[in-house]
Amino acid sequence: MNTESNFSKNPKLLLEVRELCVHFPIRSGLLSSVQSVVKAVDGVSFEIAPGETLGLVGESGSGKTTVGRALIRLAPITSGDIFWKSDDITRLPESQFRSLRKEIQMIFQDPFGSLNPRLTIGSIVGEALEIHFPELNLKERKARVAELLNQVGLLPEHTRRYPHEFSGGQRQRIGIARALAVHPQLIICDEPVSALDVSVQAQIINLLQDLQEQMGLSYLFIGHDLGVVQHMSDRIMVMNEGKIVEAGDCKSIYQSPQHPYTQKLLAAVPTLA
Amino acid sequence: MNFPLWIQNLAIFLLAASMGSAFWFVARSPRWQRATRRFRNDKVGLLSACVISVYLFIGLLDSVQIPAGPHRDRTALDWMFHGIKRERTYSAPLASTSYSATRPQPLEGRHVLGTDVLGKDVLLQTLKACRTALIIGGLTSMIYIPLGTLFGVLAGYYRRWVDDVIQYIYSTLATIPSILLLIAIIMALGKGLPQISIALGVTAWVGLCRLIRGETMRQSQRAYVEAARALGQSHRQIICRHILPNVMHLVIINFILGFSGFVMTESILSYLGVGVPVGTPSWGQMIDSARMELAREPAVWWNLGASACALFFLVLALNLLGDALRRAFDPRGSSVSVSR
Amino acid sequence: MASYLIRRILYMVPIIFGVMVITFVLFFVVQSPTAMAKRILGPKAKPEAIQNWLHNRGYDKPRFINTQPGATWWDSQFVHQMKALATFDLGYSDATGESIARMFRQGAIPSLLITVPSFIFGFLISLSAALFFVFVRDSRTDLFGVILCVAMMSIPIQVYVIFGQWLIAVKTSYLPAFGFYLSGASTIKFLVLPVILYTLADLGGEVRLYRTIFLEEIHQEYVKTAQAKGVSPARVLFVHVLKNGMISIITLVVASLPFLIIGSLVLENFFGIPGLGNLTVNAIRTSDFAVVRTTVYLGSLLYLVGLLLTDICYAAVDPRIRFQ
Amino acid sequence: MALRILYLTVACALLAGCSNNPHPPPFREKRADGTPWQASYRPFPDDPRSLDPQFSYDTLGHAVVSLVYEEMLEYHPLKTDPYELIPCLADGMPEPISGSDGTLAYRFRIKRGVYFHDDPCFSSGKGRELVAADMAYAFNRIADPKVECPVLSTLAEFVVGLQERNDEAKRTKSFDYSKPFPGIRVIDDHTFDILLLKPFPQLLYWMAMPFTAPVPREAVEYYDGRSHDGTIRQQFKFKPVGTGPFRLVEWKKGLSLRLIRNDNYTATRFPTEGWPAADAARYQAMAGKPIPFLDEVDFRIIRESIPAWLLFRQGYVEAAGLGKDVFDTAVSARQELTPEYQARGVWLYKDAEPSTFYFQFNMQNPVVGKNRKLRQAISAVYDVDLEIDIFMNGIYLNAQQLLPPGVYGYQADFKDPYRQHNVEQARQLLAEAGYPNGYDAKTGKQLQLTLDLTVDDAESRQLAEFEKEQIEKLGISVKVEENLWATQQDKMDRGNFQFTASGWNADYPDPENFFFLFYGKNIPPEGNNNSRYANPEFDRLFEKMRAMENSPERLDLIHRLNAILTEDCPMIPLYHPVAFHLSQPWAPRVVLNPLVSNGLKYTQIDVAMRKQKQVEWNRKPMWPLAGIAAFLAAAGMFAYRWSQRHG
Amino acid sequence: MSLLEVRNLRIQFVTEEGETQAVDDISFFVDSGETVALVGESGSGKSVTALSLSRLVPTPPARYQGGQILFEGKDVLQFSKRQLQDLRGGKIAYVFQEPSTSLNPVFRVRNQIAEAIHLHRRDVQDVRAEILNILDLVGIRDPIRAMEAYPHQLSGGMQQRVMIAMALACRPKLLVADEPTTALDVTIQAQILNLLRELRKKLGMAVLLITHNFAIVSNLADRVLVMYRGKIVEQGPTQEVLHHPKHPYTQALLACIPKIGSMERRLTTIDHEALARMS
Repeated sequence: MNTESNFSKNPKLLLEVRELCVHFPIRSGLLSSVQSVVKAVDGVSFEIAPGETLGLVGESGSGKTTVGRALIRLAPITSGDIFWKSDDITRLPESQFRSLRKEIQMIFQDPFGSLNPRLTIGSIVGEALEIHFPELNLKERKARVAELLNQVGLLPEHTRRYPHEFSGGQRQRIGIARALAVHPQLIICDEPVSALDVSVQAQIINLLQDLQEQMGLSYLFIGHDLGVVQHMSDRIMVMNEGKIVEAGDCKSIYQSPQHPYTQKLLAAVPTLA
Repeated sequence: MNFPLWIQNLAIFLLAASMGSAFWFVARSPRWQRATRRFRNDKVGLLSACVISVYLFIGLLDSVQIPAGPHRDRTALDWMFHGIKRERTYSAPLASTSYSATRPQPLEGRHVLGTDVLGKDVLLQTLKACRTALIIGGLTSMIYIPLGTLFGVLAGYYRRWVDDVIQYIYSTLATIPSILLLIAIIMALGKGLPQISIALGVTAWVGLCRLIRGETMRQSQRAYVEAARALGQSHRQIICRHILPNVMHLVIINFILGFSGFVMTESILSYLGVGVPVGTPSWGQMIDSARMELAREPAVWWNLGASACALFFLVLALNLLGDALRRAFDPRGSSVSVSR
Repeated sequence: MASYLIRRILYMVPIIFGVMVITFVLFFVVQSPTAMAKRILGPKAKPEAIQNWLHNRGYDKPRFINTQPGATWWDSQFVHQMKALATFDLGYSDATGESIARMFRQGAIPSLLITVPSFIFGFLISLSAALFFVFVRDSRTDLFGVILCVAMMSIPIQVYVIFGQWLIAVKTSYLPAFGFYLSGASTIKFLVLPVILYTLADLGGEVRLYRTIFLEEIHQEYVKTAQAKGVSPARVLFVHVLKNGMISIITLVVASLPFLIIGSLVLENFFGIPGLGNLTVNAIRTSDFAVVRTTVYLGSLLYLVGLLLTDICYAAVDPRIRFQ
Repeated sequence: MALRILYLTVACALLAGCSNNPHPPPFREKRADGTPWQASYRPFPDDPRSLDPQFSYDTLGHAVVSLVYEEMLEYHPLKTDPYELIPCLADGMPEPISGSDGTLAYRFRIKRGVYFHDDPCFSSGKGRELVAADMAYAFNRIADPKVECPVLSTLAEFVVGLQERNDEAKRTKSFDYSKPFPGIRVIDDHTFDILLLKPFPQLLYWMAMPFTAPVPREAVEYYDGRSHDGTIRQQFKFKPVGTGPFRLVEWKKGLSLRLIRNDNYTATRFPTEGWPAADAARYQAMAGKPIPFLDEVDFRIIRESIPAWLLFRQGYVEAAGLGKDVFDTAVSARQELTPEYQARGVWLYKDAEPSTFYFQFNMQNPVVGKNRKLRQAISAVYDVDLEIDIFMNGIYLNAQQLLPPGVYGYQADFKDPYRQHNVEQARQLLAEAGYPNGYDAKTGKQLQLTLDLTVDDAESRQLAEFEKEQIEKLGISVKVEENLWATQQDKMDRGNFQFTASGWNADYPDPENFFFLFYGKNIPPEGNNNSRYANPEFDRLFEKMRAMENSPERLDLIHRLNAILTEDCPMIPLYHPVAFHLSQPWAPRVVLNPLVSNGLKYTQIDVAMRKQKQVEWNRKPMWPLAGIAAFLAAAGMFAYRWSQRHG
Repeated sequence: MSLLEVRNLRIQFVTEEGETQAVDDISFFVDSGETVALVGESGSGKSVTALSLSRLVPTPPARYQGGQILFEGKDVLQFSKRQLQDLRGGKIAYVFQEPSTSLNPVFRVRNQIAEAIHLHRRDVQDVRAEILNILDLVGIRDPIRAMEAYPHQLSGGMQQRVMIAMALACRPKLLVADEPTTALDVTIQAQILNLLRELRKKLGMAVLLITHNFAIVSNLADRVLVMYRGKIVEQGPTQEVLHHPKHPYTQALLACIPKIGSMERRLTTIDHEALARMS
């Protein structure tokens, strides 16, 4: 695996992950002790350079989503190190980690669940601004929200509507606007299009790519659809049972998969004959 | 309560106004518009809401104080009934003599629903009992709703030891059969409306807490909570902005259904001799007295009739309203507007 | 399974402790044992007699921790009370001085005679009615049924009892209006009316609950599968939905089984049935704290037994849990 | 399927329960001689707390104790004016003896041939003969702190040895029953003297109360509630063994107490004189006959008043009190039976009880205790007649004094000047008390009083509301504090109340038994002076009156005591209860004296008549059954057609 | 005569939110032994169409407004309840999307398959052997164990095989597979698709495959129906539709799928408004 040789801190890298492990203890009841451990992520290492898209493919249960969640502390890290621009952020206290949340953002899979049904689009997007740009006044904030919505292809009048009034694709755009609000440098895209219809999927993928070009974003693109992931990514990692089984640039993976699992995966994908 | 009249009335008015505006706000708020729209199509629910408003209005009337001579106040409801005289003892509905097979005496006036043992107009007593029921329900709700919601959200959101501690407290309380716990607390605290409310509150928060805990767990697993975390919102903000609004509908339904439960429980407590204090009109006590009255020959049925009906319609309306609200808030969204 | 049960039982220990603390606080701290002494010795008892009584029973000891010189710290009311409850030493009634354990043993049978038949009839009737309403769901009959159920729930049990007693026992003399004795088949005549009324009073709520559970099931995917197989609507309801719904229902019902022994507070008293419910009401009326306290404690234990039964039952009826 | 089972069960139940008779069958159908077994069913309001004669001090306990145990003396069952004591276990009335050293004593002779009930506690299983030593044992028990005799302190003041033995036992923490009781001088097996410390004419009354009933030592020691040879014996207080006309054979808690005739009973016979002339024929037939007439007494515990009345209407119990709910049904305005009940042949009895109910002020309370005018004002404003009218069917006697009628010293024509329901006078008094219109003249605040009551059912709640409203007519505000029984007692004892409702039922018909409630030395914890009334003048007169035999001089003292109470108003007399009771036509009552609690030993019933009336009064209409059948048929039809359509 | 012919079928949904035309005047046919794919995005009405074939769409909220569903020449919309029950499972069998919820959790696999056999094939003597036979047919390696198992004890792929076995148990003329692989992982998906292909060959029944994935269609179907907003916008032999789509929607749909190995940076998107204007 090519990351093994890269153990020194590389100042050019945006994110560097080393031997990341996320283990969930299975525990039930008040008195019972830890029964067993699920190794959701088991020694994963990778790095992301600025402006790069790293794809992460795997079947359900392979731990790919947990990797993304662990990066922004939505999942507890058992061991390993995470460097953000050469700084070790693994054990940063939450208060300091908060400023990092401005730089790493996440887009979620479920366009229906990821938006609070009781908040307007304006407040969903504005929320991020309130936290990270408290210096903005109400008017500026509104202007910024309108700008963001515009950026993701929504109309300014949508600010006062509620999530249930939008289609899946539009909701995913809202989710993207929310992530963009804080000017992040890395966005973790957790299966952002797998719940969408093909036609909408294409729009969102295009939008993500446009944004990357405009703003120089980096993506960690997580997905199970090989076609979509390879379309988005510069490099790809294949994950199975918590481990990276193969990593490399798109072409090499598709054209000459090394690991049997990758081969099996590729063979299984139906193609237009 | 020795506050000047105007302060009491102002307080009542403010309470009513805030309730009304809260209701108006909820009905108008686009956050609830889907539920509101569904509710508006629900005839049973609307009818129940109307019935409940009538009860609320009567309770309100009985809370507004009107000065009546030196050192003497009475409520607006009393004032409306001031033409109706006090009798010596029982009289049948619309009878012209007192209720006695052997010594009927002429009455001071006519009583639509007759009079009770102390000669009080049963209709007035029944109406006055609305206020007692509303106070018990309202006071209890003021105790148990904040308690149950807060603990439920905390347990469901923070999990781990917070959850363990809260779960322990409520499992212990839930373990004691609620009616016995109620009685034990009232026996310990003594009789009185606040005491009953405290006892009811202590027993009622458990159910709400369990419900809210479960829903909070469900909600906090949903991606929007994660998104908020990813944005760097503090736990307090997440609870206030995201969790609470999304469990509020359960609180409202629980409040409505709980209310009817309290009104029913009061009647059982009165039967067990730990009900509201002497001199406080209540349906439970009227029903309880009716046991002896029905055995009279001929039976005194109007006291039971009036109180049981008044209780029945309030509880029925509350239950149906609770059902209607549950339908309105149901995320699955029923396609047909009858039942479910 | 065995280790699971043992864990469940261990989990109950702190809860039982909590219950014991609550009962102690409510009945010893808030209500002093002096009141109990008065109760037994009568209003005319002398202070020495009361002191004597308290001393005999250890109620003159310090509440929680014994700080008296020369005494061990645990020699307190709290510890002794905990010990008594934990060893099922239920003590004696404040009002009559009778052994509470004996009172409870005697009261259990009449209570069960009322509650068990009511439970069985109630369960069968409400199950049938709920299935019927689900079968005709979304119709006028269903709407009517739901409102009827809610209406039945909204009538306090006393009203049922007053009316039933008046109609059946007083107006028609079919059945004894009151009384109870145990003697084979003729005991039935005392049970009929209470059983009917008890069943009736709970019916509305149960039908509604069961109906909700079945409706929940009928929206599951497997129902569509069954329909697509060509299973008739009746069979879908009475085989597929019923069996799934029964899992929820049985576990609900099993949790309430231990409470059958407590009987009904209101009914037993009205009909003079010497069950535990009657015992409790009487204890409340006469402020017999010892009996009320014991009822609270035993009630809690029964609840915990119910929980345990529920767990076992869940495992027994739901293959998803059985084969975990 | 479920429904079918239900229908079947209901049908079975209806068949099984074709009788609505709630009683278990009697012990026997016929007597040994073939005449009908006389079993009498009596409603009983609750379980007695104890049947230990030296402990029991409530009406329920006494109702049973006095059938099982007997005392040296008893009241004449028929004579009430005045009440008369007659010998029971004693052979003739006791003779007072004045000793040479000035001590006083009474000499009792015990009837020969009086035996205790046959019981396993006696070695032979046969009852032993009653001897004087049993009386000494009974007094030893009174002195024993473990027995907790409630009247110990009263008796200890007069009877030699009680106090010493009690003190000694407390000191040594055990009671030595082997030592003879010093207050009883046993002359021979059938003669003994009771030695007194000071004159105590009331002793004779005490000798007619269960506390002094002889108890076999064997029974007390045998029944200890512990396990012997694997079987648990009951406690003595639940297993009485006496000399009385009945034996307790079964006690099902909360259900029934069953007593069976004591076949060895010989102590007393039916009185031969004292009945009213009007009823002579009936009494003449029984005069001098051996008693008891009944074979079985079945006390049915019915805690609620309604079922008791229902059972009476159906003919299943022999007697009923007339509660206010049913009063109008059975009694007309002229206080006679209504035609319906006359037709039934029911007997009506009016029993004036030697009791007084009153409001009681806490004289140590700074507000009501120190303000006589305020107390008088409350007295004047209260409409007792209305209360009697609403709650007591207008039959209770409006009380003007502490003493009830029938007690020596009662003044029939006495009127309490402050107790005439005069609102004007009450307002005047209130103003003089410093609270014009109910408001404190100094602070301008409304006067608020607290009335402590025990409220546990609907009736007591209604009554409490009435009392509150009556007093509030003064313009003051009354807060009713509802207490549990124990709390109320506690407040009484600690003096932690303002005023409360209370009552006293005569232990014996002597004014001493009422006035002692306000005797300064009886302030709790010493005695029952819950008012905490302390008036040296009253106390002096009371002490003097107490030691006197009835005489005009004593009467004068009683009137003076009454006048003091009236003026000082530590209590407001309300009423003397009068109870209306009904008896079934087959069970007329015999006893006329309300102080007699063992009246059942004189009673007999007509079993054949009862059987006939029970059938007559319990006819079952057929229409509801037909209705149910029609409904079931309709439901079945519907179900069938429905299943056809949806099959 | 076609096995199934749908003529001018219109189905409307009536909800509080208003009325929606789920199926808007569609006509198509399926011949015996033929595999027809019904392709469309979510909300296009393809599932409703599939369910309506044996009138499984609940009424209300749905309403059949008109048209005919002719199965072997008889109009299903006119069927009695009894006829419908014979049709369902016996002639038209279904496989649904989510096997974990579509199987009844409290019955053993054996019972669930046996129920179908009892309902439609009274003549079968040895039900157990028949079940084993079918389970073997759908490629379950240990049929005896699987037969006695409860659904939750099986993996997702096995569950879907059981679903298929249950559908096949009565030898239906038409198998309607409603997104049979969507809920499964890619590798399992491939297995199930292979299984379907083999079964069709072996049993010679007609298959109506509902899917949103063109890739699946290309491997499996003889003909393709493309559905868009309740209408069938294009139909024809698979290869022709895939390679020479006529309708702009089909064209756009095919174009917007990211293809493995393709170096195209931007994907084509569908202009729904333009499509709406056209139709």
